[in-house]
Amino acid sequence: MKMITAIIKPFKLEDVREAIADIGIKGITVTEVKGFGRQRGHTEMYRGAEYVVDFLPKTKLEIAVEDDIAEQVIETISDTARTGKIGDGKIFVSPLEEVVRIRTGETGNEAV
Amino acid sequence: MKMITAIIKPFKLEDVREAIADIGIKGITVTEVKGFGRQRGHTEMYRGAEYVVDFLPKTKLEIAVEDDIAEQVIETISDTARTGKIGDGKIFVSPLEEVVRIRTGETGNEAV
Amino acid sequence: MKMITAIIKPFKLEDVREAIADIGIKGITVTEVKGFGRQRGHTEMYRGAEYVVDFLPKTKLEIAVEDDIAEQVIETISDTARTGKIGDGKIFVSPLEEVVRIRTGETGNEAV
Amino acid sequence: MEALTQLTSQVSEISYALDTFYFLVMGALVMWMAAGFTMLESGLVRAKNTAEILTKNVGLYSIACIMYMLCGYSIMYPGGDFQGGVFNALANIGILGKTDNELGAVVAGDSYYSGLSDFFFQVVFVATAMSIVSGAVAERMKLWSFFAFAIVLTGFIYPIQGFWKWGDGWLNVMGFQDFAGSGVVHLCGAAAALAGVLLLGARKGKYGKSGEIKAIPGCNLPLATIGTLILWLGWFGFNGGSQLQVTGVENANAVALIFVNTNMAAAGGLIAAMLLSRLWFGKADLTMLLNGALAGLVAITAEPLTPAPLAATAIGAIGGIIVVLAIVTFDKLRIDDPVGAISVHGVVGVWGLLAVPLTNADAKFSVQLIGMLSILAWVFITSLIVWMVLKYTLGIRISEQEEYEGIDLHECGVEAYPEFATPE
Amino acid sequence: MEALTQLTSQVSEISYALDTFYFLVMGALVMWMAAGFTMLESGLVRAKNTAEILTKNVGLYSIACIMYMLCGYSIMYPGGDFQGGVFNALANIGILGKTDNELGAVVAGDSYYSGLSDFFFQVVFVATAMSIVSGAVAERMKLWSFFAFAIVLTGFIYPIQGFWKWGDGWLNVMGFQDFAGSGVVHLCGAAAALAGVLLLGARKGKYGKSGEIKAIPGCNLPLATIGTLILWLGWFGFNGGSQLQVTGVENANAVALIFVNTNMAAAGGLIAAMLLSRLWFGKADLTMLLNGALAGLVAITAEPLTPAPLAATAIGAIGGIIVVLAIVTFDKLRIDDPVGAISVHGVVGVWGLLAVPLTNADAKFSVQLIGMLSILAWVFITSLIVWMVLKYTLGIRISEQEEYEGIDLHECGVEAYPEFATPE
Amino acid sequence: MEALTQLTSQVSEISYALDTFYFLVMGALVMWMAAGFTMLESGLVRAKNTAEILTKNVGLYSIACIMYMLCGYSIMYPGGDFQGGVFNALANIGILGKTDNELGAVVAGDSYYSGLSDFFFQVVFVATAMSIVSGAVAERMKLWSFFAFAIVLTGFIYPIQGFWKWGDGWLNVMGFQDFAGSGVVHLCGAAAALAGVLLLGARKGKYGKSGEIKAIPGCNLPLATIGTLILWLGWFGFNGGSQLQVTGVENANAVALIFVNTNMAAAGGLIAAMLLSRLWFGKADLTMLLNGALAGLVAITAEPLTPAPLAATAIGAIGGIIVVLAIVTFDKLRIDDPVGAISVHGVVGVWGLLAVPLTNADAKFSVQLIGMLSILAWVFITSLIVWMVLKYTLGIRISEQEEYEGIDLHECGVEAYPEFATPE
Ligand SMILES: Nc1ncnc2c1ncn2[C@@H]1O[C@H](COP(=O)(O)OP(=O)(O)O)[C@@H](O)[C@H]1O
Ligand SMILES: Nc1ncnc2c1ncn2[C@@H]1O[C@H](COP(=O)(O)OP(=O)(O)O)[C@@H](O)[C@H]1O
Ligand SMILES: Nc1ncnc2c1ncn2[C@@H]1O[C@H](COP(=O)(O)OP(=O)(O)O)[C@@H](O)[C@H]1O
Repeated sequence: MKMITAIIKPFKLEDVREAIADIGIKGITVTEVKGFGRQRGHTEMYRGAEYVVDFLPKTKLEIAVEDDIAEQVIETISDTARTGKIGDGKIFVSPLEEVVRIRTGETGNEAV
Repeated sequence: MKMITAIIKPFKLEDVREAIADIGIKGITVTEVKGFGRQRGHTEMYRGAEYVVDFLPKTKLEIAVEDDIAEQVIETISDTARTGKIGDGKIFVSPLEEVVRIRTGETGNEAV
Repeated sequence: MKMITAIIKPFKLEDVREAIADIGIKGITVTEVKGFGRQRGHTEMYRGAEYVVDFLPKTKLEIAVEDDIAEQVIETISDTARTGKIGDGKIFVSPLEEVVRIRTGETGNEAV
Repeated sequence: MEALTQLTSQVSEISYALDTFYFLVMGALVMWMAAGFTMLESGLVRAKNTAEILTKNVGLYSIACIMYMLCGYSIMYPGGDFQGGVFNALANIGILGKTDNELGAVVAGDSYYSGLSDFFFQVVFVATAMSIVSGAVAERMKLWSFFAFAIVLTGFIYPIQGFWKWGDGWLNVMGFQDFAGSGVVHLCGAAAALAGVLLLGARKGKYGKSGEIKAIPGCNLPLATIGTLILWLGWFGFNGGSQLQVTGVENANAVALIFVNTNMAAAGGLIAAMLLSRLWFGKADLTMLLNGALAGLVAITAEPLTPAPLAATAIGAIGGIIVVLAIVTFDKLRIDDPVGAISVHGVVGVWGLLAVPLTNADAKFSVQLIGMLSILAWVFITSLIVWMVLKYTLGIRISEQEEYEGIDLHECGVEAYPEFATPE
Repeated sequence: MEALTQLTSQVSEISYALDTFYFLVMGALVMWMAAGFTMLESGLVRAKNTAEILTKNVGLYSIACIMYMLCGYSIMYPGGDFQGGVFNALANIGILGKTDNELGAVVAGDSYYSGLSDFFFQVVFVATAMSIVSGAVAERMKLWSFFAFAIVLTGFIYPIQGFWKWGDGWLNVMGFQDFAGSGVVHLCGAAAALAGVLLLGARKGKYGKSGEIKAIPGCNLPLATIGTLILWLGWFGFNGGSQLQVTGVENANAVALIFVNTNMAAAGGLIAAMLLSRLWFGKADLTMLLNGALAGLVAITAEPLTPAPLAATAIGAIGGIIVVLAIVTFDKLRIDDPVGAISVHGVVGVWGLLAVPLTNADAKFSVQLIGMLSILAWVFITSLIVWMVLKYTLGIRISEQEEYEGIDLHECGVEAYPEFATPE
Repeated sequence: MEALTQLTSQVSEISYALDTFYFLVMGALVMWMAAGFTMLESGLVRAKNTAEILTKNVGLYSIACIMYMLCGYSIMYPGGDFQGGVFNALANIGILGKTDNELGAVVAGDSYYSGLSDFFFQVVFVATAMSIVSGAVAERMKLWSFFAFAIVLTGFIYPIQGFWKWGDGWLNVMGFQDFAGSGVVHLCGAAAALAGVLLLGARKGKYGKSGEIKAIPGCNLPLATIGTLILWLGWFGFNGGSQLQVTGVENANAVALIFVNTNMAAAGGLIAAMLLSRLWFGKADLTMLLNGALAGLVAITAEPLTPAPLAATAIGAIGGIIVVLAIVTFDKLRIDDPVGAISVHGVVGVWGLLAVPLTNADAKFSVQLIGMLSILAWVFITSLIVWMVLKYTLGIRISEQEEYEGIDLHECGVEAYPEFATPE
């Protein structure tokens, strides 16, 4: 199993969620994060003093998937979240050794 | 070492925290997340317009543990967080290559 | 590639960010988390009743890096975030199988 | 001579206008207290129950106004010359149905302000009494049962005991002193609240399994603070208007003294609660300071006219001490009152009533005690009955699940702060 | 005899002072409504657009004051004896440029309150009309275009139709009744808002691709609630001050009745909206209750003096029903009004005007209809033209990107809640 | 004849009542300014220091009331006929200890309003002066040292210079003009604040190592906005009440003009600050607009009676320009004033005083300068001494760790927004 972690622009969340639901993904965990990347924050003035907002609000999705559909999920996210502009975000894939569904105690692919 | 990530119902946090402290776990990192799974959000009315809250508030626990107690921790979380109702959450286990305690520079099992 | 996850004291964020930018890291994702470790929270009184704040506010950094600079990044974070006092935090290193830059579709080390 | 008669009549008209205007301005300040209670309570509950407490407060104010118009005012002031007009409004919707004082009566000295201005002033008082209940039962009561109770309290329970004193009933005849309502308004509200809280039980999670008291911090202290300051301002109307007339040197001086004493008592209460809280808990717990100021205000309400300013400060300060002790004590007794309403309005209301003889020679301690106990007993018992009836009909407590998720979603369908606080 | 003359003069002075003071106090209450609109609107928009709506509200109030001083007041009251002084201020900066009533005229009975107090009372009314617009166009309009519109509305559009009625223009001569401005103020503001909203279009994301209506919840309901309560309080000044004089038994009684009716209508509106919302949506939607209270207030504003209190409650309650229906209907029509301003002030303003003949025998339904339509047509058409001009010059709508990120960052450079809400 | 005498007496009583009532209403508005400062300051600090700034504001108000009663009023008005009563209250706790004007004196024309109403009006002024300090030293001062300073300022430093002008001391004799206190109240508060800020130093993180100025945004701009609007409303009482009497055509006209001018100056200040901020920073920085409005109010306070409304607008507008320049300048000088209090009340207070001769022929520029410098020097030096003493006894600055974690936890033990903002 894989854990797919995607950092996307917040306003793409709804689209991405729908797109991966369409390919059968039932579970996602979403976190509000602040991102620091090539896209730079903006400079603001507050009472005449400069004020750099370095971090940009981003949304992190975590999706545990079975090995065989990982590729498809990555592509779907990538296609849906792309605007072509800087700051579109990244997808990270890491190995997952075990998954447990708390309600039933099921484990492995069953539990994803 | 393993990184155990559990998504649980927020009101179970206190119980889970106590349960795993009882089996000797000293460190946990907690994040407020929004979950999307089989449990569906509720539909609200605001000024006569429907308003679907799709995401449910969930709590994410991250716990780095030595390999040999991983099983026990997973079971403890699973048992404590279970209500038997939909939305109880999931536990993800992934490999951890290194842990460093910043204060002392210790690494590996020492640092967990 | 590695995913380096560091839990640090919030007020060290700025310093750490600068230090790792100096060694060439361009991307970081930051999350506000609550930490539970050896450092204990404080006891407050509210209207005469005791009120234990167990969790301490911490900041989580996630940084995907190429294998060969992982060590250097860990050291930099560790050195910069250290105050020597309890609660300095931890660094977790886990394997990363794939990274995708959404904007361009690049993958692997290119994408980090 | 005719010029003189005309002038005399003109002077009466001005005097009548000034007293009516004074009454209306004071009443508007008391109406503003509704905003004070609303903000205070919404600052001291958790985010997930905020929309509901807002709903309860604006709803109860409206219910109080309607019920008091329909029957409360007539019950409380049966011998007045005006209530008939309001009451008969039921029968005379439209153009008819309102009669107010006429010029002749005014010049003859029979009435010195508009009857409707009196109604306005009185109606905002009822709402105050009911607001007290709202805070104490916060975070766990069913919205519609609360409103059902509001109908009974504002339409019947309050006016009946109000009549005893201000409608010239037996307590007044006996010499009971309660200038602006430490008893009639504040103790009344607190007694009704206490009955409700006892039946309702504590909020889930307030008291641990092993008996420990847990703090449930209020979510928005700036709101609690502006609420308190609104109440402080409104109280100038509450006490200042209770002189009922400003015209005349004596009346004007009285109103001025009442303003000064009201202000000093609040200041005294705040400072006393601050010092006690610092000594006892080690910190200047802001919520205790706010309750202290309100305690000072409640304490002086029974008699804001006879103490000198320094004595008023002391009466308020003692109120501030009492309220801190009372809050901690109720908590120990596991009587869960999220905003401290029973302590502020009830316990300190009692102090206010019993302190009257200290500065007012016309007051007797025994009579004050009788009056206090009568109000307490009447309101507590009738309220308990009404709460009981509600408990076994509509139910008064929300389900555990609803309490966990917050009343807002279940009763109001909206969140108070959808972008800030994550509901648990 | 001389003593009598002197006394007569003294009595006139007191009467003049009382009426002036009454006017100023009522005006201060209306000024306070600016805070009410500001809080109401800032509670009903999203966090990312909050600093801008605050800026708009304090800015429009200031613009209204300045424009009304420069020309609005002179346009609205051309025959008055005072406007010259204000207007001429342009030519007489400094020590000169203000003339007010003199003792002789007062004793002779020619003027009974200070002309400047009248100006003060009137100026805060203009700001009210403009505040209505601000809420309806929230979350998507360019700040500076809004201010440009404010200049025209407060300096010209409002005063011209104001003159028709209150400046003793043709509507007044015809017998059109609008005591405190359901039409002149509220419908006026709503008509200008409607024109703006139609040109502006809905907020991004308000209506789905497949036609569904999406809720965009307001971010801070305690603010919306205190805003409503501020407006409720301020309305005592709005309606109560419109009697223009308190001296005399009749006037004093009138002001008292207005206070009572204003209060009852708001209570009626709130309760009606609450019950309807409970029956229809299953929940007591707090934002509907608040709109219901405001609807009650708008409804009674056209005639707060002839209904008995119970009738006033009913007029308000019907307003409360209407407003809920109107809000849902406008949403179905895809006319996006984030705070419900067009429903509250426009639709219910119409109801208020048309309800006058029900209790006031001097009012004719046909005349009310003509007056209502005239105001609506005048304000809507002129506003539409101004908005059009702005649309093709400065532009009226912010870019999609700016709307997404929030107007605050782009127009104000600050966030309203930098530590609480994460901008999207 | 007897009828006439009686009527004359009755008229005197009404006049007395009206002036007393006017004074009390104006005083209540000024008291309301305490809420304004509280909200303004709590909106402009960070979440972690909010409970403490709330505590400071309600605490200082209470301290000011008590100290001014105990000695401040007697020091400031030593020749008055009333202070004895208040002061002697110390010796006469209980029934005695208050004397107010008697009917005879009133009819004889010796006193035209209640002495206690004067005390009430004056006491809320002291609190205003002290509130100014609270904002400037925010986010880094020890709570109890602040309260210790409050005792000295309100009990001694303020009343002494207040006596110079309003107690008919040497500044008054010299012809110094300061109608409602641009100098006596606002400059006084700002001078005390400046002394404190200089000793205290800037907030940690305000100025970077390499000298750059960092912005520390306020956490809740709706609160800052309602705070400003409360102050705006309260200022009608502040300036309007300073006429001291409303009875009589001239007085009534004066009060009306003061209301108009106060309002126009605020509007002018806001608009000027908005335009300057737009031109200079590219954005309409809301916090600058709010400071601009307050600057307009401070500017007109020294003389709200002689300018025509347009001139008042201009005086306010210049204040609005000055305040923006001053805020940026102080920041460049590394004088850290989180809410801009020293700029608003100090720098613009000076402008207000020096602008008096522009419209008031009785004022001399040189005398204004002397008065201004005297107040500044007296308050600055005495405050500096008191702050010094505190620094070397209690200490005035919290530890770096406490500053980092927020004063709320350390001094108040509670968080202002426990569910919204995560303390760092
Ligand atoms: N190496 C990395 N490790 C962790 N997060 C990263 C990394 N690189 C980028 N990110 C996250 O992805 C977001 C988008 O990155 P950015 O460099 O702006 O995008 P792009 O390179 O696709 O234009 C960042 O804001 C950050 O949250
Ligand atoms: N595949 C997944 N990847 C990431 N998070 C998941 C996944 N499945 C479930 N979750 C998380 O677990 C929470 C509970 O899931 P849910 O399906 O409602 O529980 P259950 O299946 O145990 O009834 C979700 O809200 C989501 O946060
Ligand atoms: N085993 C662990 N798993 C997950 N997070 C941990 C673990 N141990 C510590 N942490 C995180 O690191 C933070 C600092 O830990 P703490 O034990 O206080 O530091 P130290 O041991 O370095 O003094 C904790 O608040 C928690 O967020």
